[in-house]
Amino acid sequence: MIKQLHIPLGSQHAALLEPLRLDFSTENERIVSVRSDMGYVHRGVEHACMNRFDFKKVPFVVARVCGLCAITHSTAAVLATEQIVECMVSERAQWLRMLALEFDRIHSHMLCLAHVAESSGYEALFMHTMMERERVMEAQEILSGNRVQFDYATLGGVTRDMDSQCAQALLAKVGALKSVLSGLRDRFEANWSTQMRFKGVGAITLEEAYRLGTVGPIARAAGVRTDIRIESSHLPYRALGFEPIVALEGDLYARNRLRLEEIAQSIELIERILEGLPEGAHLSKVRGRPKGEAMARIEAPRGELFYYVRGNGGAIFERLRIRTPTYANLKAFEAIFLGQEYSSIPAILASLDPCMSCTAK
Amino acid sequence: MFKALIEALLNLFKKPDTLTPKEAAARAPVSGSRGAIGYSEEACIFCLKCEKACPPAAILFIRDAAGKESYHHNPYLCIYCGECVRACPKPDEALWQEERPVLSSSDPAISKRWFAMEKEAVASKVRYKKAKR
Amino acid sequence: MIENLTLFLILGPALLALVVYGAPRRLYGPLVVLSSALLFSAALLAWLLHAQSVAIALPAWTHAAIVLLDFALIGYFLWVGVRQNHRLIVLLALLQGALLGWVLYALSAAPLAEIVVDKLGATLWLLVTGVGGLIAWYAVGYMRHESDSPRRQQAFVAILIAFLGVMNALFVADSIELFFLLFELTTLSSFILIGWRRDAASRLSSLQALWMNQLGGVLLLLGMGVIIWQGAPLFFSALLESQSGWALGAAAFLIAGALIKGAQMPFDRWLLGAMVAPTPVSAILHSSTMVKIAPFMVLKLGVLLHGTPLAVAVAYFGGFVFVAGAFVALARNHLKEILAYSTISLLGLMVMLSAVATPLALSAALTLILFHGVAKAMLFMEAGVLEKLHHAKSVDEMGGMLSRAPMSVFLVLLGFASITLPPFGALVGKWVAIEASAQSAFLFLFVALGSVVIALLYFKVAGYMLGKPGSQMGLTIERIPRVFSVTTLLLGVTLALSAILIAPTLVYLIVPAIEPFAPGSEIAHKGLTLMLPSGDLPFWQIVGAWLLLLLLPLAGLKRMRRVDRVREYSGGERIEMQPVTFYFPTPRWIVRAMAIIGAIFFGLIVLLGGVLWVA
Amino acid sequence: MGGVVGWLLILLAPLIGGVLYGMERKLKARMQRRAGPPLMQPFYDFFKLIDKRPMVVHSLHGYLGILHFLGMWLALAVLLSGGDLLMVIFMHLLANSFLIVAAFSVRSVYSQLGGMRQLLAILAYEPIFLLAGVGFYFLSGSFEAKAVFELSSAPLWAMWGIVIAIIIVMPAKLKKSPFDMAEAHQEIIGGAEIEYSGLFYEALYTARWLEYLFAYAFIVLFGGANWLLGLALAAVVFLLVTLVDNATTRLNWQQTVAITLGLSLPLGAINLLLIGIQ
Amino acid sequence: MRRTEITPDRLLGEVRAFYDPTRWRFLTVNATDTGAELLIDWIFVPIGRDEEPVILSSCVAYQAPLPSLAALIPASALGEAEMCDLLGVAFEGAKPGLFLEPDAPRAPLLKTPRERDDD
Amino acid sequence: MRLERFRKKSPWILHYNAGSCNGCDIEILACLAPRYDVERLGILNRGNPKQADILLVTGPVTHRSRDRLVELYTQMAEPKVVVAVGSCTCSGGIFRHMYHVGDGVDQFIPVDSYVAGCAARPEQIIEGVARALEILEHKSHEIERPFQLRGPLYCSGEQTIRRQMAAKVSDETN
Ligand code: NFV
Ligand code: SF4
Ligand code: SF4
Ligand code: SF4
Repeated sequence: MIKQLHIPLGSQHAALLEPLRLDFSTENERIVSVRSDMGYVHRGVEHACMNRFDFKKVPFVVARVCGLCAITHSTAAVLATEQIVECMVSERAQWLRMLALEFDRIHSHMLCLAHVAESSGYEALFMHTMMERERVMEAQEILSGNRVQFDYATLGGVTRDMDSQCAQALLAKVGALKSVLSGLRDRFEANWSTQMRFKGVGAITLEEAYRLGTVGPIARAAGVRTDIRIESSHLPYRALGFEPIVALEGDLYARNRLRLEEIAQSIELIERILEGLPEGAHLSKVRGRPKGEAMARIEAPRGELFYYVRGNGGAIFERLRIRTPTYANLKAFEAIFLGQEYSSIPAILASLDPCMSCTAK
Repeated sequence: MFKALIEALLNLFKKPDTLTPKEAAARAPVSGSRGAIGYSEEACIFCLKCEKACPPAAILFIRDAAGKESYHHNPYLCIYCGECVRACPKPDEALWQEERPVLSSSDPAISKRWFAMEKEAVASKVRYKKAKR
Repeated sequence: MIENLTLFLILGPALLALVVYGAPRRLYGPLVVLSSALLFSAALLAWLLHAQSVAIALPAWTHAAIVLLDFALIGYFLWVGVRQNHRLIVLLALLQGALLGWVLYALSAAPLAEIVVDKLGATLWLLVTGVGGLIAWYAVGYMRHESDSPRRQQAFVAILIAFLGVMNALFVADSIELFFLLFELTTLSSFILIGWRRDAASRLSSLQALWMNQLGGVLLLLGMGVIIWQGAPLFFSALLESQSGWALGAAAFLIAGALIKGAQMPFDRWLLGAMVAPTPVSAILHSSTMVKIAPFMVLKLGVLLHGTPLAVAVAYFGGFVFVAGAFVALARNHLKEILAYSTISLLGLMVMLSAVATPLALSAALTLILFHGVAKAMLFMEAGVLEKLHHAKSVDEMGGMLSRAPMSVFLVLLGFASITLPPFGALVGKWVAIEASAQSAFLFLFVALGSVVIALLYFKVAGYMLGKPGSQMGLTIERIPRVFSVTTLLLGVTLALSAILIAPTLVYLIVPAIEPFAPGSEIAHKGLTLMLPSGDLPFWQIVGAWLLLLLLPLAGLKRMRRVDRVREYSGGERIEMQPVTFYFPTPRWIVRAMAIIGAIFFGLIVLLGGVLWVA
Repeated sequence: MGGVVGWLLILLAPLIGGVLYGMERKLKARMQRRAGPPLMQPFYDFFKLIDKRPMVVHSLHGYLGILHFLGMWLALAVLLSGGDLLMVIFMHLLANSFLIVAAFSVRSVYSQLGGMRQLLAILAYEPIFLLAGVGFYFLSGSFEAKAVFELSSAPLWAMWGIVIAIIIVMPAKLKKSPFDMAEAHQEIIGGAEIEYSGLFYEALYTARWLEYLFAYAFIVLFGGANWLLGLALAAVVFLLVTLVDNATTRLNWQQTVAITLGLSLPLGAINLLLIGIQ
Repeated sequence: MRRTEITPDRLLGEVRAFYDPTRWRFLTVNATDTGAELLIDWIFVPIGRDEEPVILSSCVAYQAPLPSLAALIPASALGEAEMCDLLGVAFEGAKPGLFLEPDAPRAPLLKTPRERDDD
Repeated sequence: MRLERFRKKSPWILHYNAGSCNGCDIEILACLAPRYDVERLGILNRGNPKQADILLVTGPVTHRSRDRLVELYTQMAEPKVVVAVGSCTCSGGIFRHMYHVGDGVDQFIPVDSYVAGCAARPEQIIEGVARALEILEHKSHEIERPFQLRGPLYCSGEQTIRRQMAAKVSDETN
């Protein structure tokens, strides 16, 4: 009897936001092997940054690597570049960058959660999460003038300052979000159907998580205590009293909970940032051209984002290299998929929160 | 599940979160929202800083034989980053960013015309340089 | 007249078989057709003429002949056992011999007719000669594709024809002694035909079939022993008249023996093994006629059981097999195996209904016996066509058969539909079954569950056949040898016609046959409308469903104009997707558990027999 | 029901079903704090679909969709005309079988998975409906829907277990969360429906309206002669099913079959046993 | 950025010597076209600590074959494939095609992009 | 009855990401969420080209996704409209002239409505869809072809074989 049936998923598929092709070999819907093609979104951003755009434009260009974590890309690019050009970045600008990053994390996590809900067939929860997410989107617009692509971090600081009125508005938005967070968690957890659907599904063990070099929420949900916010000192996260959140089970359920907790944590961080925001100029002049090489790592919503830049004194980088968190996690995806039911795949996939446009650049 | 059930039931009696068409129309963009790029030829000093600063090259200046620059902007190429405005020596007068977003268009020629314009912009500068020499 | 027809129907096949066997190669095909036609006309005539039961006493010398034949058979089995070095067969043969000897020793002659032709028998003749005759005809074509010598092919067909006589006799035998002989003859033909291909698998399967059926024979002999022990005459009619406990005991043994012949779990293996034989074997012996001995026996003795724990045990056993068989079939992959298991399963249902023994239930049982016979024969024949012409045995190989063999697939679908969908006979049988079993406790739960699983099974297989049509699916009828198309189409037409005429069919065909056993059936018809005491099936529903099912094949032939053709959605990729199906691996322990439960039920029946006898 | 009313209902079935479906969409939206589509949205969709350029994978596939619709209507007609309840269920199976065969007849994994899962869904709900039929028989002595409508005491009270069982399997029948694996938009994008478009999808779309009507009309039976009670019950079930749809994730087929059969079959059986004892 | 110079054939040994997946994460392999040759960096970062990353690097000729870390560190395969695709680095077992379509330029990130093999 | 009227009232959407940065995609998702609830306008996200009337494309069309885009487009039944959401979709945006992109969807398929923005805001998307719907109302049932289709459509009798239509493009581009 032919026991293996191939179920292709993608490149266009209702459960996918991005083109990605997975080819599952299944036995009765149970995955036995998977092949993937994740190169659909390759546009050649690295090449363009090394050939067409001068280094000052690069933060805006790399932001378009991905709309979900645009700010992390531009921040990382900026942090790396600032090491090899002459410029002084004020403490305030650094704090504002953190602020934008935390907002981005919230909106990305909420989108991921909404997508998990949608992919598991829980439309109402998707709607609910998206509804609450609107608050963050509005906050982001207040902060940066745009809902998705902030274009906030730039060489020498951030593109716009924040007044106290704005801070108040932001506080109100996150405050409102905070108050609904526990209800949201209830809906994800206190429900027999979500428990049946999520518990023990799409799990990765701690050992595997280490072996496959996972990063971000996937690693943390499996018990790896890794968070670039404490592992690098590019941004003054230590001043905020930061401690990463870790879960143990490594399954879909744990990842959901972890994301919800990280949202709460980010809200707290935002409140602390707004409270203790140092005074200073938000933007300072950049002089000279990049010469030498530098790297920067920051914690994107999906984990460690790495930028490497190298300049030779010209206006255009000699090399720019992006390694995104999804890229690091891809190997783990396969391990997670194996042995799962095809019916859980969309939910698992959503909870792994893959970002192909980050990966393929 | 029961909490969710009750909540769904209660939601029936809550006002939907959806903006009514009227609300949506009345809702001004958030203050500081980054929308259309406005330009005033009178105030412009044709320093071309904006053209240089624009990442996707959505601003093109085409130079006629007399050396007169004309400003062209493609809102369907623009990424609304605001770099041009930041680069402009006369922000708010020559170049500014509005809060209202750009509306959609059905003109099938937008793209084609811009391809021609990109060529023309380069050519015009070369031509002008040659003529000046 | 009936007497003559009976004799012709019983002895004629043997004669015709000889003729067919001896006929020159060129003539043998037409001769088979002629024999089938002759036999069927005789059966039809008998059925038409039949007014009341006709008893036919055989001349005294036949008794001696029967005894002789009995021992010859047992001797043959013994020889087979010794030669094949199969201890169990030897043992069983010896046991049979001893038991038979004892029975014969104690037997006293009774002034009863050995053969009683009742309406049930006459109706079953229609099935045997109609379906069986077509299968024999079909076998002529089928065997051409075998590697056998022409002579051997002719022998094969001849055996099939001769076998029809055995079955004909079996359904009207009143003498249990005679019945035993016929039973053993079917065992013999099973053995010979399953082993026909003479390879290792055939040998094993045939031996398995032999010992299991021998066991059935032993149980029959035990039943006979009980009767003899009580000094009662060895006749069904006499048995039915006695009201005492021992009669029940005897019936239990007889039924148990017949259940083995019906391959009820845990004795399902032998029928499965029959797969290795040429397909006509499966069609005639193992689906449409021979295995029907099981429900037939229960049906015949049903009245006797009525209201006893034995009836309950048999009914639940049948119900259980109905569900279990369907479940096991789900995991199977060879079309023939699937068909075999669904046969076992449905036989379970028939057994169950026969044991319930209300007029309605008996009608349902007989309806199922008849229509299942027709449908299964057709399905097996189509399986044979697919195997021989398209070299597809397992369901996997049938992916997308539709584009290659639309006609075969269509007939297979028709066969499936006729068992699962209204307004076909078998489904109506099931419908009646539920209405009938609803009166007796929870049997209908089995029916409900079993029919859903069977539907699942059939659609799964059907789906697979439709799975991978060519890119531009226009249905062109494939060329298949006329023998195949004519025989199967005849069955198909029978199914289709009987579906729309289901109400009259039930009233004129089934009810009279059941009447003598359970008088007072409440099935009636008005035009095409079928009326049961608990609900009607109005004509418009029958016609509506019929039209829908008939529109379907018509639709398949008519290409749509002015409609674009588009490729299947594949996520934007240009890949060809392959057909898929679930398989439902029944874990080994479940299969084993089912066999064990079956064995327990079976043991219970035998035990009940023993207890009732002693009591 | 029977009689003129019944036949009128049968004729108007797609209309009523459409409104029912529209109501469901609206209700669902409101439960999600959305404004939702207009009530008549299904009909807008209906007219739009007529207007599309026709397109099929192959002819048979297209025809099968239409047959599915006709079959569904026939099943509904059998029910509304007061026909035999078992036949109602078998006719419904007939209608579904067209869809399943259609699902398998195209070379699309999603469609075929959908067909397979549809079969499993049938496995999940069909026995319960048969059970209900028998339950009605116990009470009214007949399998006919007509007879049920003459029962003076509502079957609801005697058949509580079966009512609950039916409510449990209802989502499987209507392809609603948590038992909507047959449709599973995010996995197999509608399953059996996926290859249909335009006019042919229309057939499926309207068949779904009929399916709604069918399911809820079956519930109305539980009111017996007191059809107002039946309607009220149907309304409650309607609300409940929509609520549950909005409060659960989708389960996979193993879970679905296990839960529906494991929960509702014993429940129904016990209930029947009790009725039988009385 | 502190680099440890190694030769490609010593790579596996070096990595084995210190790599403990619970303490170090393989970040990525990076290649830079310096104009004359390729600068290959294997970057490892500590997990949970703010310490200097370990960078093993090696300058190699454009087409020089390089060993793969995939057997030791599964996650490295992807980076190697990408470098192979975009810069034409000849990692063992890596094939182009991860990102690039057949009609795209070969090894586009090289300073002088390669001609397409087929034309 | 004028059936065209109803096209506007029940536009079903197919969303395809042809290599965008996700920014516009999540805004499309936000359109489905309660705040903007496009289902109020009868819009459903079908995720299936065969049942869709509107193709919402995002992204500048990367080389690897162009075949898929065209394939999906051909699988949609006429009348249909295409909405290019986001600057990069209209003209390539920031990705214009990168080596692996096609500088906008209208290089491949006809676009009916261009939505500016990076990322396009939900209001903008809805407005763009509304504009496309105006066009949809006046479209005929004639086959619309992707631009890169050269050579005649394959027709047999009165039926058009859309399979070949898509295959042509593939032959051209690969
Ligand atoms: N992978 C990824 Fe990103 C994130 N978070 C990256 O830096 O989303 Ni598109
Ligand atoms: S906003 Fe940005 S993209 Fe638009 S014209 Fe200005 S600089 Fe160019
Ligand atoms: S930067 Fe301002 S002043 Fe200079 S050319 Fe541009 S618009 Fe004119
Ligand atoms: S327009 Fe901008 S935000 Fe939208 S997809 Fe393109 S790059 Fe991303």
